[in-house]
Amino acid sequence: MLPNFSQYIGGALPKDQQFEVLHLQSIPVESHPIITAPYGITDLSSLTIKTQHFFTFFKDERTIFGFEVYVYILLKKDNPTESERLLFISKADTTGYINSKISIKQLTKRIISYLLSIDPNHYLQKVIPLKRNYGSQKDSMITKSTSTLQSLHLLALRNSMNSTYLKPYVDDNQIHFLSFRCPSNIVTKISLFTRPSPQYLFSKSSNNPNKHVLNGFDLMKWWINIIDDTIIENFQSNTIAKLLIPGEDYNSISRNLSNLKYVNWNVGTIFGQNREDLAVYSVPLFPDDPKSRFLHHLVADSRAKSTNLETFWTELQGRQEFCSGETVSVIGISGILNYQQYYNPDPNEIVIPSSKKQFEYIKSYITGEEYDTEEGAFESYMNIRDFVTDRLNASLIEIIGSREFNSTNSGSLQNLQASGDTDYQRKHSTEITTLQPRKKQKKNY
Amino acid sequence: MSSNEEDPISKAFLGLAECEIETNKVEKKIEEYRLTQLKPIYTKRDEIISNIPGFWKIVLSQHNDFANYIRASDFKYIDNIESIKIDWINSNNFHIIIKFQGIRDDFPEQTIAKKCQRIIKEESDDLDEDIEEQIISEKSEIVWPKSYNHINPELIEDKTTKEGKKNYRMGMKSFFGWFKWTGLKPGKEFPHGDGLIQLIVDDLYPYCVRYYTEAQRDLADEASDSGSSEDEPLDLQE
Amino acid sequence: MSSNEEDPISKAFLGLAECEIETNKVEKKIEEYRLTQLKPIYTKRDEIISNIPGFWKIVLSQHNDFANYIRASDFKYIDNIESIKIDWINSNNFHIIIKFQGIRDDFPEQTIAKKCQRIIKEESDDLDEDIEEQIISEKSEIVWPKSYNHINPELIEDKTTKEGKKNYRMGMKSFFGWFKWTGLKPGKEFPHGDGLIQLIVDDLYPYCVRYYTEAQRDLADEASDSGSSEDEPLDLQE
Repeated sequence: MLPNFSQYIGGALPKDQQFEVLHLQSIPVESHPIITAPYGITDLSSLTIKTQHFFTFFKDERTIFGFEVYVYILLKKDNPTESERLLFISKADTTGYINSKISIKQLTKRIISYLLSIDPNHYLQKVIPLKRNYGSQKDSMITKSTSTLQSLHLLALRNSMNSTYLKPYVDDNQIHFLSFRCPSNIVTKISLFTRPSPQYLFSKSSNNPNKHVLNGFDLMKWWINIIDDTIIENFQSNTIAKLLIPGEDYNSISRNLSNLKYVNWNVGTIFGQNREDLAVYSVPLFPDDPKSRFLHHLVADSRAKSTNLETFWTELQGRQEFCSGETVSVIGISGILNYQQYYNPDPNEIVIPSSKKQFEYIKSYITGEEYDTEEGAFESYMNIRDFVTDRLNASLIEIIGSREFNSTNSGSLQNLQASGDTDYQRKHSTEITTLQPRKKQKKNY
Repeated sequence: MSSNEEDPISKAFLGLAECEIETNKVEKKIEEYRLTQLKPIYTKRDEIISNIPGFWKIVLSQHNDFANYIRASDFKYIDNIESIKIDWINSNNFHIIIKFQGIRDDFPEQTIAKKCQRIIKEESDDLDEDIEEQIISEKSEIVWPKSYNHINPELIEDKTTKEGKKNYRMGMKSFFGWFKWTGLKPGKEFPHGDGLIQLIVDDLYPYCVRYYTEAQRDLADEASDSGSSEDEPLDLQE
Repeated sequence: MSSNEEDPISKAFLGLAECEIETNKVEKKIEEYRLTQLKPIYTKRDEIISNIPGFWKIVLSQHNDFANYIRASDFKYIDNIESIKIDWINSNNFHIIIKFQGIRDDFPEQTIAKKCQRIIKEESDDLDEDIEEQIISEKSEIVWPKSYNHINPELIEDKTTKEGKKNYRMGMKSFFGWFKWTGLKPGKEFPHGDGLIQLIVDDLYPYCVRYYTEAQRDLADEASDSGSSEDEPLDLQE
């Protein structure tokens, strides 16, 4: 039997110490394809399903670490075995408010492995369609296209005495949601974009002197080691692994690949083959991603049809949103997992808000806080704890660490191999990650 | 030409300045007209709303921004708000009147009027650009819930200890702290108290019915969300 | 109890529905009042502005959003706009009247009135949420500059070739293409023509004096930057 979330993640956390975790997951939604198709061409045989995961870790009533990942399932309806899964690692960040030694690197690796171990079918059971057809219920339902006035009339009808005009029966698995199946061992890709930033999720946390901020080069190394271990531990040996550092030549990029454990690392990206290909049809669109912003910019500039991949990467590096001279990189892998068995998460280990709105609402208790003082880390914890218990009737997941100091992996999920990591001494507040800082959300405190 | 400064262009600028002043006056007049027109409808609406149980509870838990102003633990009391009304003296002077239902052994039923005023901001060297208006308010007396005793600023005896300071601040940040907000002691009061006043008077109160109906959608996942993101499809059509 | 359906709660919802209708009516009334009040000031202001050389050139090049709607090459002609006026029939029906100065051998002096209308949107299954209002317009005749001959849709003979299509689209995207915009052929007209109308009528025209003065200030200190904070220097102080 597979270990559950707490046991598995506990294996990355220091022995006998207690942590709490909020694992938010959005309801899977049908989405437009992440790679843009030429105008007028629609691939009716595939479907893209997008799900967001947002993990927040707490220790001693403080928010300490956050991790955001999007999982896309590209479902091939005619040939489900050719479906693909893509993990886009969006953001990871620490607040720096923790007093015990913890390897954020180990933790990050474990979360990625946990996500990889989830059966892709987990995301396919109840999918919100891109466009709903309300069918015969159109006039009796209150939907997002019902006006205030219409809604009031419907509510009046529903409340009237002797009325048989009750709230329409909404069947989860009927017309309002989609449901699919695909094999569990489909091709899995991981994609991330590393760029240094003082903070990604925790506004003003860089003002905390205990938070250690990595420069662009170290950040890239940090991530590439995680992904390298992830391949060794989870993927089959024919996995494609690519690194691209916009603005650097082939040789200097390869130098970064020489000491890795996995032998098949190459220069390049997993999206787009030829440098002459148009970027707009090769580069994926991800949420809150500099590459995607740049694509939109090219379209607005009427340059989408004339910018090839080579120009795209060169110009991207020079974009204003990057600190000049800092290394940014694109890491991507693609392969089949070496798992015999896939995991079906227990409902108790995931909080699935009822709407995207509620998801953002809960998340903003974390990301809307200011972390220049410890009070922010405390306030966000209190708000999340109270909200989850009072409003969602749920609770945070408690995790007791089981990792011996200097030990290698304990409590492993399926066939983890020893990774022989040596980074355990890394200071608690390692600041890591991929993406740009968000504009601070309008939030008080 | 004579030596007076009446060249056509400077005359024009002076003319524009006059127009600006006139426009401001007219805008005020429109505001007052607006109020006169809407007040009777609001009065009627307030009366009707009082017949819908849990109306404000639903509106307030529906509203994203509102939650940003308060602590999650406050919802227990927010859920007990029976009514919110605005009593305008004129467009710049108004009371926000909030009626709470009681919670046995914790919190008394009470109706609190918070007096608010929009004023023209004093000249300041601040970097703020176009903010010319400012909101101030008067402290209102509200009985805090017993469960908040440990963070009730009036009950904290030693505000100099670390624990005391922390609890004091927690109290000030709670919804009950907002009733004490005046706008005159920046940094020491409920944070963004003016924002919360504005939210109530310019958004929550006028559009409460819309928020209520939005919360009644039959498919919960359709709760509206205005968030946009860069992964939206590219608009390649030409 | 009788069999009538008048239970208090459904009665309340019907009452709220009535309030909604009344509110909408009152909002329209306020809009009309607003117009009546502001129109004489605008007329006076238009007159004054005509004495300030290059007023609209400065306003239009100052405005960030405006530039988003048009092609950079259009500025040559935008700079020749002598006046922009709005002629309201009522708050939902108005003409945007733009007077261009001529450019010798290229572009004649002309005054164009673009008739616009706000209408209530038809039911649609679109994903758009709260957009209930829509703007439509009538095609206005405008003489295009000679330099635009190759992209002037009226002059392109073969619209089926790749080159022809491309030029046609370029023309439709130009500021002159906007005068042809009706809002009735989505995807085939000037992009976001309604947005540009709204920008002019709700922002550029009412606040032109503010934009003009801001432009003067910016010239003075060149420090103005309305860019999003995402690009601002990071605050690394600790």
